[in-house]
Amino acid sequence: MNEEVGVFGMFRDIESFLKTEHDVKEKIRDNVNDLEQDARRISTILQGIHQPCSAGSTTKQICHQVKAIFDSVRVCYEKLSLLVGKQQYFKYCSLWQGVTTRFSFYLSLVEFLEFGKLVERQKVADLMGLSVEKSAGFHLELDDYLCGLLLMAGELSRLAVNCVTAGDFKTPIKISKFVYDLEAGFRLLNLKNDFLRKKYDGLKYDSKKIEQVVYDIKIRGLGPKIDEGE
Amino acid sequence: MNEEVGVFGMFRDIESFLKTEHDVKEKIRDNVNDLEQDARRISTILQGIHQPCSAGSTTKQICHQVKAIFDSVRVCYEKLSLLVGKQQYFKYCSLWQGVTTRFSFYLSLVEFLEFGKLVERQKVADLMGLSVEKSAGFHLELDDYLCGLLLMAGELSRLAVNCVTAGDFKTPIKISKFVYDLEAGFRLLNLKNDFLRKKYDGLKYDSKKIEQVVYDIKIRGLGPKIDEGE
Amino acid sequence: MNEEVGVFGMFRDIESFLKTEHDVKEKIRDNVNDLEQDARRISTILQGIHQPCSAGSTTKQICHQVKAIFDSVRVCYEKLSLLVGKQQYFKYCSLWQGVTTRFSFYLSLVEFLEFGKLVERQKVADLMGLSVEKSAGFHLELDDYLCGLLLMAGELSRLAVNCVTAGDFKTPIKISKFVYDLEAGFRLLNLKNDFLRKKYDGLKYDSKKIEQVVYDIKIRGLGPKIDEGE
Amino acid sequence: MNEEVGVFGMFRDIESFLKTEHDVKEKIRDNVNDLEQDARRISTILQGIHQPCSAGSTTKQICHQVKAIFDSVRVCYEKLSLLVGKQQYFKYCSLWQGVTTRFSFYLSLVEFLEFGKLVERQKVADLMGLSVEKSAGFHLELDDYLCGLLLMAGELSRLAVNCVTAGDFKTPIKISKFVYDLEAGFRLLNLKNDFLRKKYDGLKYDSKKIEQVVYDIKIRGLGPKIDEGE
Amino acid sequence: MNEEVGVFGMFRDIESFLKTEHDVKEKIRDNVNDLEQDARRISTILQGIHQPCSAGSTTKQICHQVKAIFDSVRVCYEKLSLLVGKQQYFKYCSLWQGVTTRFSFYLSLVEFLEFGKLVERQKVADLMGLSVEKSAGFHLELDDYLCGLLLMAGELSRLAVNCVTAGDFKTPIKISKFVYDLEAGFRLLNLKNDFLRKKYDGLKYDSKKIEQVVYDIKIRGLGPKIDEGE
Amino acid sequence: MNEEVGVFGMFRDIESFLKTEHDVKEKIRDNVNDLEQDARRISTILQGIHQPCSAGSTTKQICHQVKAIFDSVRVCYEKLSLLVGKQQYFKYCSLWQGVTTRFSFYLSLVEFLEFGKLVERQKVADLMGLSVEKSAGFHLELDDYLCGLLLMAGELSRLAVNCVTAGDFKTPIKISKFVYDLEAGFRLLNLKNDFLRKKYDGLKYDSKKIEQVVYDIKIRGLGPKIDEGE
Amino acid sequence: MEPVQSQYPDSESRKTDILAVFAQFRDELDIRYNLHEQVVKLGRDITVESKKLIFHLHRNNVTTDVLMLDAEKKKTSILKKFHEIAKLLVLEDSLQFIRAYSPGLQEFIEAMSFMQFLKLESQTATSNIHTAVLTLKQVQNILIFPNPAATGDKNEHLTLAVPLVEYLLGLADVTGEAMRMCINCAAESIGSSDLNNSRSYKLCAFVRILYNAFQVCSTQIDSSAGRMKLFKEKLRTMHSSLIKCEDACYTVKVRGQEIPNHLLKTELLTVSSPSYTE
Amino acid sequence: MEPVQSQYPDSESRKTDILAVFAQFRDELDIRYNLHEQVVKLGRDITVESKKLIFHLHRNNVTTDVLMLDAEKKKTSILKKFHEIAKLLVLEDSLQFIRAYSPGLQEFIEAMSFMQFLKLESQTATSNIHTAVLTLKQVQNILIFPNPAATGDKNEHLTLAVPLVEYLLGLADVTGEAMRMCINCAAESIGSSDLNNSRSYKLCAFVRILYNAFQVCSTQIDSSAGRMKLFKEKLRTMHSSLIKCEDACYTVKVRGQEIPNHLLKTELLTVSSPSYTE
Ligand SMILES: [Mn+2]
Ligand SMILES: [Mn+2]
Repeated sequence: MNEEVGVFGMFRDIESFLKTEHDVKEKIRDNVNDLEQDARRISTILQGIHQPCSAGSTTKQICHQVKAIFDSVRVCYEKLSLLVGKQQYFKYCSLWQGVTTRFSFYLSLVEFLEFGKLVERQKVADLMGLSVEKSAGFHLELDDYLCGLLLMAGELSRLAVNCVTAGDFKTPIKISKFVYDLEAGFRLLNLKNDFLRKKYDGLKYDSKKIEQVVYDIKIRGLGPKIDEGE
Repeated sequence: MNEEVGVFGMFRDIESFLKTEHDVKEKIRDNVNDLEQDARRISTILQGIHQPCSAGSTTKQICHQVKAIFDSVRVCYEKLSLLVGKQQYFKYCSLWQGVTTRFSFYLSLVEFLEFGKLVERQKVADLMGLSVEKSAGFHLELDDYLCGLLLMAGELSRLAVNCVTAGDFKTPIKISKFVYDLEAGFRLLNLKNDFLRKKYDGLKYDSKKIEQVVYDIKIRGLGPKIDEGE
Repeated sequence: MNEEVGVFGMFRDIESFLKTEHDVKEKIRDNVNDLEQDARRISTILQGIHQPCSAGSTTKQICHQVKAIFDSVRVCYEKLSLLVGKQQYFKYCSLWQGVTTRFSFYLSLVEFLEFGKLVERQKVADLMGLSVEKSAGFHLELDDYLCGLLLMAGELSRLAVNCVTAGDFKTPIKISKFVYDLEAGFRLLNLKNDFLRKKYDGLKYDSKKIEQVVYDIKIRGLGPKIDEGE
Repeated sequence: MNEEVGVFGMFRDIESFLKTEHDVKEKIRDNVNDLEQDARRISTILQGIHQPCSAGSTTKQICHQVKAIFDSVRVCYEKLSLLVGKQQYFKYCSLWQGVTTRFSFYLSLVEFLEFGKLVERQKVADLMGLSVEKSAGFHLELDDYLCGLLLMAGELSRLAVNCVTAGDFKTPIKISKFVYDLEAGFRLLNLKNDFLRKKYDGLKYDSKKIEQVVYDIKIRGLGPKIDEGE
Repeated sequence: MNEEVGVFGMFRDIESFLKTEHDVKEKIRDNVNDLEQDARRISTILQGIHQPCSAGSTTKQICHQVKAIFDSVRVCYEKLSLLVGKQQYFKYCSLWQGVTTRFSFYLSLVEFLEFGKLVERQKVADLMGLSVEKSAGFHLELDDYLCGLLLMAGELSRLAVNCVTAGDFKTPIKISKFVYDLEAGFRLLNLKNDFLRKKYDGLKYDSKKIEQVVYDIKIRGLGPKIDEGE
Repeated sequence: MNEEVGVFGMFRDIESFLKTEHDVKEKIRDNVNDLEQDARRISTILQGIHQPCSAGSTTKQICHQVKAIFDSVRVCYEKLSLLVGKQQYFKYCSLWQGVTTRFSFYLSLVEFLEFGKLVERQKVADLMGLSVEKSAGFHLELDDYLCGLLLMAGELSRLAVNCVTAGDFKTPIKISKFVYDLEAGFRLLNLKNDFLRKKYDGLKYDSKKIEQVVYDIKIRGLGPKIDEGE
Repeated sequence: MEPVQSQYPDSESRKTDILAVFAQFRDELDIRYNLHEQVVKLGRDITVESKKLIFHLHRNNVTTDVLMLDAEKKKTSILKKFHEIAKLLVLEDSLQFIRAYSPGLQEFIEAMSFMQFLKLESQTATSNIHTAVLTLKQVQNILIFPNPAATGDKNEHLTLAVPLVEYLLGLADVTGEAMRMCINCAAESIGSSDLNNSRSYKLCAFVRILYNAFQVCSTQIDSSAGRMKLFKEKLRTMHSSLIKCEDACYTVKVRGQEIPNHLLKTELLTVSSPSYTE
Repeated sequence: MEPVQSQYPDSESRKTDILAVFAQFRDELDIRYNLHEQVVKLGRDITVESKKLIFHLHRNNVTTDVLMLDAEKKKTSILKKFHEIAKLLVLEDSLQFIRAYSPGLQEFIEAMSFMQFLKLESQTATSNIHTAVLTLKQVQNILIFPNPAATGDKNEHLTLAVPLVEYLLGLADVTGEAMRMCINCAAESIGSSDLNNSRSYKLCAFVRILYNAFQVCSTQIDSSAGRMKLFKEKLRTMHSSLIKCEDACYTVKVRGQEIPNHLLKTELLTVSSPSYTE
């Protein structure tokens, strides 16, 4: 009956292997849960930009608060990175892809709010404590960065509307120019990823909406005077 | 207008990056197609075991022919391995998982036919030119090996039936014992993978079917006498 | 206002063009309805093979009746062919694909019942009054022929069971050999068509069921004696 | 065993036939990819019409650049036409329908920008190197031409908005008249094609939007004086 | 045992019943097609109300032309009514519901244009040659009448905009008051989550749009003087 | 105005409530994992009944071993019960329903093996340390108990087959009578179209299989002589 | 637009008029929706009771007479609910409310045809089993009720619509019940060594007839895409039921063939005494 | 298998025993299923009546006091149905039957929170509008009923379970109603030239609060895949409602900005007399 022992032994090894793997996954999930907690906090803060000015913090304060939370985010990604190891990034990446995309979106938005420009992938990665190189193992996927940009466009179209409601007619015009360039950039890409492609279709819609806001401002002469500069 | 150039430049880089990635995927697909060609050839040869001995090759010959094709299989996996690189195994593994599982199944079956025992994961990996270690990059996933074993159980239940039809009453009893042990092994595992779990439910069914065959043999007194040994 | 007339004139032309096209489609639909009527009649007749012999016609009579209906089928396809024209076969083929596949299935079954062999695509096409060449315009698509073969395998697995119930132990063994060869043939194909591929998966299941029937016959010694020949 | 050889032989022929067909499809896909590359380039150029005049090229220059790219488009369609052959246009047309529709849209837009009138189907076909006759094999489908017109209407509604933003109050009024006639034309059609019908519903929306723009101009007395002519 | 033959007989009856039903349906569809043709003609005529007065017919002429077509509509409904019979109204009503709704919409619009008031359900039914009583078999469903009113509100919001463009500042104010009353009426209803509810949800947008137009007129002092009455 | 802070406070409470709930669920899952571990151990032991007597333990030993593990099971359920509390049984019961059903199955089987009779619901509950009263909070649901009985029937049909293989012709006949009675019992129930109904639908197959075994024994005169009684 | 010059109604009175008609519309809609709700509730009851009736018919442990007597009682109770629906819809076209009671109607048709089969089965030969199928006409006849508010020679009866499609869908489901019974009978036949006269064969023939008929009818129905999908789904289910029946008959037949090939044939005769088959 | 030697029960008595326990099981199941059916029916009534209450609340053509009085009556009538459910489930854990009345409960929560908002709205500032949200506690308090069969100090009250998830789903839907009202208010504000104090702003703020809160909560719920999908779907709907509200407020604001830029400003003062706004 030696045979039997052999088979059983092998399956016991396999079971302990599966157990280990399962535990790793659980730990990853715990970490991702922490990241999602951070993401929720950031999201709640960022909603403040749509509130009438008087009600909440200034944009500056909001950006500051958001960036402060990224200290905790970086620690989480650090831990995740150790857990996952270089080779297994793509094995588990579906677990954190959603939250990573959202962080990328938050950082793109903050960059625009602070500096009025497109955040670079490197900067997003740095603020999350990640690399942009696949070879580094735990990195910021290009798709997640791009998806973050598209989410930002949606948020900006909402912001353009709410700025007007709050009596700010300058920001929508800034947003319009920014999103125009962003759309031109995306037009260069031959997107195969269905999810991104669908989001990209949304960009056209966002862009049209922002153009409508600028139109409403311009036709009523509400925008900044030309000689005011911007 | 420096800004604009910057944005466009960035998106052009991204597009060329996406293009490269897409090309890699196409090449992987070509390789997987070659593997599938081999798999179909092996499958055709292995069907011979269900035919009455006289009509086709002996089991020994069949096993020999199958193993010969693995020379070509190994070359393919070698190429794939170079294409994919260490870090990206899990990024693309869904592309070859199906065919890898089938090869693992074929090798498990051949091992049983030749030696009447359970093939080891290491041996399967060796014959496919792969490692069993994740750290090696391109490797044989445990799940694929296990799935191969379960596919083998299905084929063995069919073989048990066809052996009886061909008048061979010994093999079904061998199969019965082998699958009994295999099932006992699997029972030790706490399977979380839904696909495997579903296949494992099939094992119970195969096992019952084989028991039925042994029953049919025994109640008709067709089986080998106990003192005949096996 | 010449412009306007121009635009309206163009759209009126377009409307009459659309009308013509729509009428063609309606006529095609009427023809396909007639074909489906024939198909239903054949199907009803062919169900007779599953009935206990005493209850219905003999297999020979059934095959004869089925083939008689194909006179009407050929007339229908003739009409369809004239309607559709050479260039537009693929434009409308989804309309008759279902029924063509079923006719192909019926003819494959009849060929097996009469001569115990695999019907050739040319013969199926001839009996339906079609060509096998795409260049001929209205032809029998390869996929439809193959799909017909797979439908036949399903029907044969049912027939094997019902033959035994009716006390006929020879036919199942014939069926078994026939389907074994059919399966071997299909194994050579690299099916990309998802529909066919799914049906092909069903073939393995049919094949297993037929093997089980032969097994039940053999283990009880019910089959034809070897010296009886077949 | 002659029979068996026959069956296998037949299936081997079928497999080589399937392989050839698959290769044709791959080549078609490559060509369509090239067409899509051209389409993206044109799209980028055409976006220029939404920018304030000073920032980009004049409308005239834009139209010129777009038409230049159609030299490459024609070459691609020429190749496609040879690949597909006369009989198989409808077999594969779903592969290039999307991009063909887009080209048709671009050409309709250019015609309006240049001459303020509706492009004829013949002209679109000519610029793409296609026929308008189905009998010619590779041709411009009526549906694709119509769909292109509807896409143009969407773009024009966006253009009307952006013209006002840029201080051009004449073009929106031109657009309004043009789209009014276009809508009247489409109203004559009894569209059965679900896709076109859905797009046509969009036309009503675009039309309403353009009317709104004209309204905004008129109520503010921003439009051209009546005696100015147009 | 009359029944005996009866059962197979029944299924034969069912088959012939289905055939008859199919023919009836085809005839209904033909009739509905004719109705849709009329509806398109009316729609084309009614578009005239959005054009500047000089360009087309007067409202009076338009209303007259529309009502003239209803002679043909009544004939169609007469035929339909005979085809369908008393008992089967609800069996087939989904086939003509769409077009009936549209006619109801056209008549509501005409009534408003002519008399500035809500058309009565009885009047709509009369003009279409229908009853308002369910017991009469072929009748005008309340839902279809209500849905027609909602479609009218949408058209009126468009009319309000185009009136202003054409320099008519009185009509929008009349529309405003009328739609305000209509909304009050609809607010009395307890709707289900069905098609009508969905259409009703759009009413508030129409209402908002009309109010905007009136507002624009008011703040520019373009409306009728108060002492002018209405 | 305590409420004032209260609402945001409420959402904060909800958040912390959700956090707590999540933790409770995790702990429940851990406990259920332990239960599943026990279930797997029992399952492995119970497989012994299908083996020839000589190879493994006697039935008596097997039953003894199984019941010994229930000491650990009871402890687990005790913990679960404390975790869940009286009020929340139905909130979380889907988490342990699967494993509870399996334990109920094991105990029904053991009762039959030991005493040849139907285990009482109270006894199953007692051995698992549960109540049968819903009012007690943590209890054994009737559905789970019944489902366990149906799982037992499936296992008994397998046992009947394997008994014959091992040369035991008495047990299958006992099983036959027992399952016959069980089926009569189940036939009294008015089931819904739920999980239980689906399982119950399988009972007839088990019953048929057992009857086949008994038949095989009978026609070969292998069963106990009539005068032997049972 | 040039407004038509005419006497526009006075604004206030128009508003009052509109509110008045819409108040009527509201009442009309409320009445219809309430009626719908009431019918839905009765329909649910019918579904539940029909299901119970079907379970009852599977209980062959009581003698058939008693079984049928109880079944008739249950049927009467269900018909009362239908009568209530008919009374509710006396002024309406019941077709307009068919969706409200369609699930109940289908389940009822299933129960009725199963019951009719069981009643006629014993006196009907397998080759004649098609006469045991409940016809559409029979269903329609069951659903005719006296009208309590009948006036003279008109409206003497209340009827409920039974569209062909509902009938077919109800009939389709009876194959599922027949299949269950077919397998149970196969088990019983094997258990009682009564392999040649198994009721399984009759049930299988019944299912085969229904399948063949439904196949022909269902592909001819000119229906909505959703309905079409439902029919295809039913057809698949019926096919798999038929296969299960055929497999059950096959098992019985194959077992029956086992005897002559064994030496123990003679011994069998003593063993398979009636006392054994309980 | 070596059978354990022990006193097997006598065959006949075992059968009788089994039938006896199964008869009990049947009764237990029948009672439960009947209870479920009764609760489902009451739940349907609650859904219908709650929907009517919501429609009623949109009818701002009557004075608010009258409106609220009628609303209270409707609420009382709905609570009676809940009371009936509670009485039916007095011996049961209402959580076990939650699926039977969950749609009604959610619609009721929607109606109640809409009603509460309308009650408090006028006396609450936009910046404080979060105080108008109906809390879970409040819902739970509404669903406490006297127990007619109360014995001494125990069982004095009947309560129905209101799981957090049901509360959130009900609350989510109120954004739809608030959105409808927000757009209606925008239209009214523009119509009455009262652009600065539009109720739209308040309603938009209300929807924004609910959306933000729901977003945070819903992503934390540890639920089944089906439920998760439902939450995501609701979140999408809420987002689109919020966008619609924001767009409505935007329109109001943009219109409000139109005035100063026109020469006609002075003329406006004479035109926008109250008589104009009906
Ligand atoms: Mn049923
Ligand atoms: Mn709602």
